[in-house]
Amino acid sequence: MNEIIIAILRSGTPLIYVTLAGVIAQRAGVWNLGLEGLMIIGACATIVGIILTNSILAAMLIAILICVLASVLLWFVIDRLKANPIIAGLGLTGLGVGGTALAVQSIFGSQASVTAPFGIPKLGPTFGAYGVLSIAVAAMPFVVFGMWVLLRRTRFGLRLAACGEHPFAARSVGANPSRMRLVALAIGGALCAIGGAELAAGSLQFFAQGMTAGRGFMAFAAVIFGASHPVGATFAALFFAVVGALGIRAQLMFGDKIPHDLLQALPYLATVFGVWLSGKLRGGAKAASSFAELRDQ
Amino acid sequence: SGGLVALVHTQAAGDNGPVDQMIAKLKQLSEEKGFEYRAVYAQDPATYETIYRTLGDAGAAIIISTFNEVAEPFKALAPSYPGTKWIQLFADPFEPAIPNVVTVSYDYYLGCYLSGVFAAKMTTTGKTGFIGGVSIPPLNADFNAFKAGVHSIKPDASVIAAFAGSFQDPAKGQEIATQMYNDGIDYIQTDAAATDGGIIAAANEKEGRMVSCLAPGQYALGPKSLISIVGLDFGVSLYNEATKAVGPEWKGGTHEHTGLGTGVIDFIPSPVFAEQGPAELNARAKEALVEVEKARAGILDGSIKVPFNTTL
Amino acid sequence: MKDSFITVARSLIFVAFALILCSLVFQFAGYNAGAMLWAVVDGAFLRSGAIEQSLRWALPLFVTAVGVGISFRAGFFNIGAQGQFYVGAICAAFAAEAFKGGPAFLVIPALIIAGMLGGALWALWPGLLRLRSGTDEVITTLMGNFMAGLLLVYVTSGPLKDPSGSGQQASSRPLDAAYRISDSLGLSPTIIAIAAAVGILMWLLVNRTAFGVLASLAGRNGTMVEWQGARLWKLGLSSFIISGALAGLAGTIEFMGPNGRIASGFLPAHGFTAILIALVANLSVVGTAAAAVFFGGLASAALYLPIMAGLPAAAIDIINAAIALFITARSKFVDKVLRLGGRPS
Amino acid sequence: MSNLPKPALECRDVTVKFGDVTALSDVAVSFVPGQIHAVVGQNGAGKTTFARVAAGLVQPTAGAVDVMGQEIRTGQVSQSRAAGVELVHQSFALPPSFTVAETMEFGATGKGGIYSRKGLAEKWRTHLAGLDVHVDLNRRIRDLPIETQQGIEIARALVMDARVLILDEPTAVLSPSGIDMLFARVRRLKERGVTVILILHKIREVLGIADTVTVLRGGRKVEGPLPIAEVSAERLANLIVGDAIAKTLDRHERDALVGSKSPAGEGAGHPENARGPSVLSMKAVSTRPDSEGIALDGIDLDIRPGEIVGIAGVEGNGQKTLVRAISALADLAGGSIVLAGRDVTGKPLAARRAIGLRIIPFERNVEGLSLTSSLWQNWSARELLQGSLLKVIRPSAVRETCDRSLREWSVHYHNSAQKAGSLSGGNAQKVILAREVDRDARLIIAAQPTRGLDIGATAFVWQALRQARDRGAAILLISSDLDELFDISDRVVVMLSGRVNGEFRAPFDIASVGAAMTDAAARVSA
Ligand SMILES: Nc1ncnc2c1ncn2[C@@H]1O[C@H](COP(=O)(O)OP(=O)(O)OP(=O)(O)O)[C@@H](O)[C@H]1O
Ligand SMILES: Nc1ncnc2c1ncn2[C@@H]1O[C@H](COP(=O)(O)OP(=O)(O)OP(=O)(O)O)[C@@H](O)[C@H]1O
Ligand SMILES: [Mg+2]
Ligand SMILES: [Mg+2]
Repeated sequence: MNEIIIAILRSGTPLIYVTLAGVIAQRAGVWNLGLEGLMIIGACATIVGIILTNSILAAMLIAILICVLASVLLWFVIDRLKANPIIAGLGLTGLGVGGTALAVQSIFGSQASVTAPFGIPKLGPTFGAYGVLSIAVAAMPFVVFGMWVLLRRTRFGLRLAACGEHPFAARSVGANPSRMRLVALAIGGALCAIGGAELAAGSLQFFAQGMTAGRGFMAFAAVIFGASHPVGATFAALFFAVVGALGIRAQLMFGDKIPHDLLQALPYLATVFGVWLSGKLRGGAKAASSFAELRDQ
Repeated sequence: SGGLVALVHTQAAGDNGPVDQMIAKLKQLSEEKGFEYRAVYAQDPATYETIYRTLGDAGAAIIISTFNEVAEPFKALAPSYPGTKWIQLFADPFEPAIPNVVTVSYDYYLGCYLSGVFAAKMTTTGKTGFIGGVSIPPLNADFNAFKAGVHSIKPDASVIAAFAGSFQDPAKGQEIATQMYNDGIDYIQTDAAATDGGIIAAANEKEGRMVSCLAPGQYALGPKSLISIVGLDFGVSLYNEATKAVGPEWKGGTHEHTGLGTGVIDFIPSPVFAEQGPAELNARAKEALVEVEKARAGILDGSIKVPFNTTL
Repeated sequence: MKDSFITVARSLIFVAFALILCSLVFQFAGYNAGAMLWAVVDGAFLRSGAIEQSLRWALPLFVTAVGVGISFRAGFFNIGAQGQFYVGAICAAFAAEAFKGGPAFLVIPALIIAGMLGGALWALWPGLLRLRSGTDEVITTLMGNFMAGLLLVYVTSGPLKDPSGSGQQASSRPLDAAYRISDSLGLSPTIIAIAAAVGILMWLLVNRTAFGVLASLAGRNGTMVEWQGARLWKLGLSSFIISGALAGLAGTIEFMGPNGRIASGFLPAHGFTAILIALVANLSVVGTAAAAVFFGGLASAALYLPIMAGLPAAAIDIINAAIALFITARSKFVDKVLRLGGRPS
Repeated sequence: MSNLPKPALECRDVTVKFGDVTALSDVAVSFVPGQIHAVVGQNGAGKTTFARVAAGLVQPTAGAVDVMGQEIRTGQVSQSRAAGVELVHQSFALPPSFTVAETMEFGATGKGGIYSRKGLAEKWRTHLAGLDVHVDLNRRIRDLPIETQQGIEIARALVMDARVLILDEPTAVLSPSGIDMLFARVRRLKERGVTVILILHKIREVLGIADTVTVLRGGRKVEGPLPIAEVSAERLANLIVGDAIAKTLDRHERDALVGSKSPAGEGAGHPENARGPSVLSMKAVSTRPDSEGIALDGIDLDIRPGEIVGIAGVEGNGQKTLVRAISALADLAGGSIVLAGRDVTGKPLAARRAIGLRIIPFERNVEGLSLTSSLWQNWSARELLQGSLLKVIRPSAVRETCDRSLREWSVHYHNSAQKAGSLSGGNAQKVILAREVDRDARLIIAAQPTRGLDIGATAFVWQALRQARDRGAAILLISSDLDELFDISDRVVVMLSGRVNGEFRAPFDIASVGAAMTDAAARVSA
């Protein structure tokens, strides 16, 4: 049992951090498809930072700084230059994936993946079997709770949500939707940096090109699945982690009878089923309406 | 001598293994022989032809590429660029042969067979595993050979395969390996390029977990767990072939078969592990290696036939 | 007319801006920026055969992007073009096995139809889920992409695997030459004709039929169309099916044309590029054609760059991404300059 | 001079330009504190723009704004709010997914901190109760009736110590009793010393509540603030529309609009107009309960050609469900619907529309128009749905027909490619009329057709409905404005809790109609 929980926390935590970044952006009215790029920037910057500074703290601060800057760039393009947020987000993702590869190459002179001498500190033996988890995993529930408080239990959160849902209402009480989006994206950038750091330096100490492997997009799916609610989306991300683990289990159990490729599709199938079911229970969330509004921005 | 030598690699660099080895060797060679080189990553099979054609048009002296998927584009284009020397690593022989193409095949699966033999001797739980990047035919063949190797020693041992779905997803590799180790599997053979990094990390988490990978560059990642590799020194192979090709007596239209015992493919115990690994495992490894030696000899003298089977 | 001139000019200015930004970065990273910029232009449009090469990529992208535009117009964020493209190609490949040996004039259309059906099928289930149960199509189509990618691996190393040689190729058997619709260069009268037919038909559908107007209304305000007596699910599902069929058609073109077979993991970013094109074109069919040629040129240049400018693969991704980041940008200042410049004084 | 109180709000030569449009030009006006001021004018006269300038939402191109004698920085909501100016919007600016408590909190300033759901509800309950808004604080805005939403919007505007409260067309969405409640509320605010500025369309309401009135026309101040005692209804009407247009109104319309006669509607009903068999015949129609409103419970309703039947009732008593049932947009639990002699029970809306059903829906901007689509697309939707989806059309031809029709209905617009959202409310409504009121119309459902329209546009809509009736169409008019109902209906049916609770013929007796409605109100709240 412990092992299963550990596995799920491990694969779920990076996803959850990035999902929270997506949640805060979504609430502020930005469809952030740059999550994948921000996450890989966070992963790369952390590993490279550890090597260059020999300090995990400095490395993560660097990662957070770079991701926040990248988010500000996204904000500038979307908000100031009125670019289409979806295209711009995908562009940022491309920049992240390509830029980290190029950065590694120009810093280390080869395309080789990078191994760091150490990673994020582990909880340690006092926590028994859970000691192998990094402190970022342990911090995760607090961050989720913090985000929930921030978004659902403070006036700031209300104003942020108003900026996404009804910008005019937000403006008419004196909030500045543009600035709110900046804040939301910047916070999201920091969260993506932590998510990327946990992916690369949580239980691994390793950066490989493209190692986020679509997790940013899964996080985006979790945001929608979780109806942009910090806790709901967290559970959606956990759900993805669980079905991912079950997919592996299915390969180990049935791999000799059913083709592996088809078994690997099970998590995706489970996701479709889950979204369908939650839609039924919620009475059908409408994403298209928000998309129609996006088109006219 | 000058000219352009291009390596078109169809797997991403950064695997601490074959691709990185090839690029390093190509660089070395270009410094030694004074030609310009390009390492082009061709991720997408739909683009292979275009890339080769562009290289041909650019007057490349030598084009080196990898894996079977490039065979068709080679066949289509090599005749149009007779001045260019084409080398396909990891290939079936062309029929009919094309005069300016050299193909090289590797019996990598035989190394996996030896790893299977070794695994069977090393496992105490009777459970072994194999983690691949994507379930494509050559990897399937490797798994089947590994399994055959295990069963040649312990017919009732279990051999489980799983695939990460990507060659660049170490986190997924770690997740799969962790589940395998938790299931009691104590020996995993990898075949997943950069994904290996995560598998090694999983092995490092507990004493007694063994993992066998594919390149010497990985030794340092698991000094106490990475017990061996099924080495395929693409770099050396590339170096040899390219050196021949820039020389005057290059002969095209040939196929080179690289098997065990050529120095390119082999099952190699990790020297780092021999130094730092648990003494108990190292002691048993000594015995196991005797069995591996026997199997190797058997393969070389033909008394052991390892089937090449590309379906799971 | 003048507005569309400004739109295009604005895009080009921001594309140039993105390229300049990239070259600065590359200069920092130790590459020759001038050579890079030149190689982009040269590779996309100037070198011999560049136009053909650009079109080779542009046409399938165009076909897919037009389909993407159809579902976006109807208000559905169907991001499943990639999966529909794969399933189309897979179905065509299965059909090719089934109809082996038949006369080309029958087999070729049959394969095309099979491909379109396959693509449509892969759009049908997310469409049904969306319209019957309100299941969010963003997630279902994204999952559909992942699943179709795995399906492609499965068929190319399983049922459709090319067994020749040692059987190690993760690709299907090559299609008989008689059924190919182009050589490996990928540009043939047939493909041009298919793309043109798609362009014309879809332009007519969007701009000259009741469906076009109503689907666009429904996409912007479904409630209003419902109060007019339209059946939303009919409009919606047709849009899903059409967009899937077109993505499937593009997959079939790749299979029967330049590729001549399907291979594990081919064209992994085709669907996303198509989405980009459709959005950049603001969903207009004509605009999609122009944007497809532009992105086709980029795709062609991307293959040329590592060879001519010695740039690593990542650099090309960066160039593409920077362009995506900026291409839809607008700025009052730039517009003002453009308007001043465009005004005959 | 100095012993005069400082004006609560003063605009000094305010000019606002939106691109080429001048919304306000050189408007100079000052409002005495502690009174109720009305601002009137036609659609597009600049009333909303004026209000937004005062609230800091619009940065004027020129001019200055003083609050209590202090100049404030314009174009800054926070500045205006700090000075005590609050604005209640025409179409409320409340995020629909917010709960009542959240809505109150998000607009508040000052100490925030972390709240709990319960604490938040506690915090705002007294505030709301003090303003006579009684509502579960954990309900979501989108689930609330419009009156409550308005109450909340007002309460939200008063979370701080508001000294100037501007309400933009607050009565447009209210039923008569709602209006009474609002006015009572406004008077109480006045007693508390708040200066209230009401933007209104109905002269009757202006005369009933305001202390002064200011008239805007075409972005200029025509007159005001005039003490209400000095203006007659007649004069006000002329000021609003301008003398030229005032002359074109017939006496009947003028009287109705100005509200100068008793709203008994004698002479309005013409039951003798009705002839022939029923166009609509509903027998014992009940609907399944759904999220969109109260279910119908055994409705019997017959409408004959040439007849305008008004539906009266407090909003939320099944009027919307009635419309949805006739339009096949609600599931029937029982009963039958016959349209022009054909049983259409279970038939889709398309089939009903083919027989001649036309709908002017409740929510112009949601159900009636796609605001981000072009005018011609909006206009053509009905016709396009008559044929096959693949029918080939020629947009230029459609646009020509559309242009002709829109001109016929005197819609003011640039060209038919412009977005529907860029039209004023009156013009938007005319586009819907142009689409729905055609020669083939047999039954026209007109739901709140004049909501938010100025007096000219209102007269226009009435005219259109009367003409359609005279052509032989049957008209089902749903309105929360009893005067409107009495003025143009031939028959009035009162709805209560999804049932018919009485039927009245002209001359209507407001007391008995009102009784039938309040009866409903009593039952609803019970
Ligand atoms: N944001 C805007 N952009 C362009 N023009 C605008 C804008 N807001 C208002 N206008 C124009 O300014 C003029 C005045 O509009 P305003 O909303 O103030 O009128 P109004 O008196 O409130 O009308 P109504 O009775 O319909 O509410 C109109 O002609 C309108 O078209
Ligand atoms: N973004 C905009 N661009 C151009 N004109 C605008 C814009 N926003 C509003 N307007 C104009 O402002 C005017 C007032 O807008 P508003 O939303 O108050 O509608 P309205 O005319 O009062 O209709 P209603 O009373 O039904 O709400 C309208 O006439 C409209 O033409
Ligand atoms: Mg207004
Ligand atoms: Mg209005």
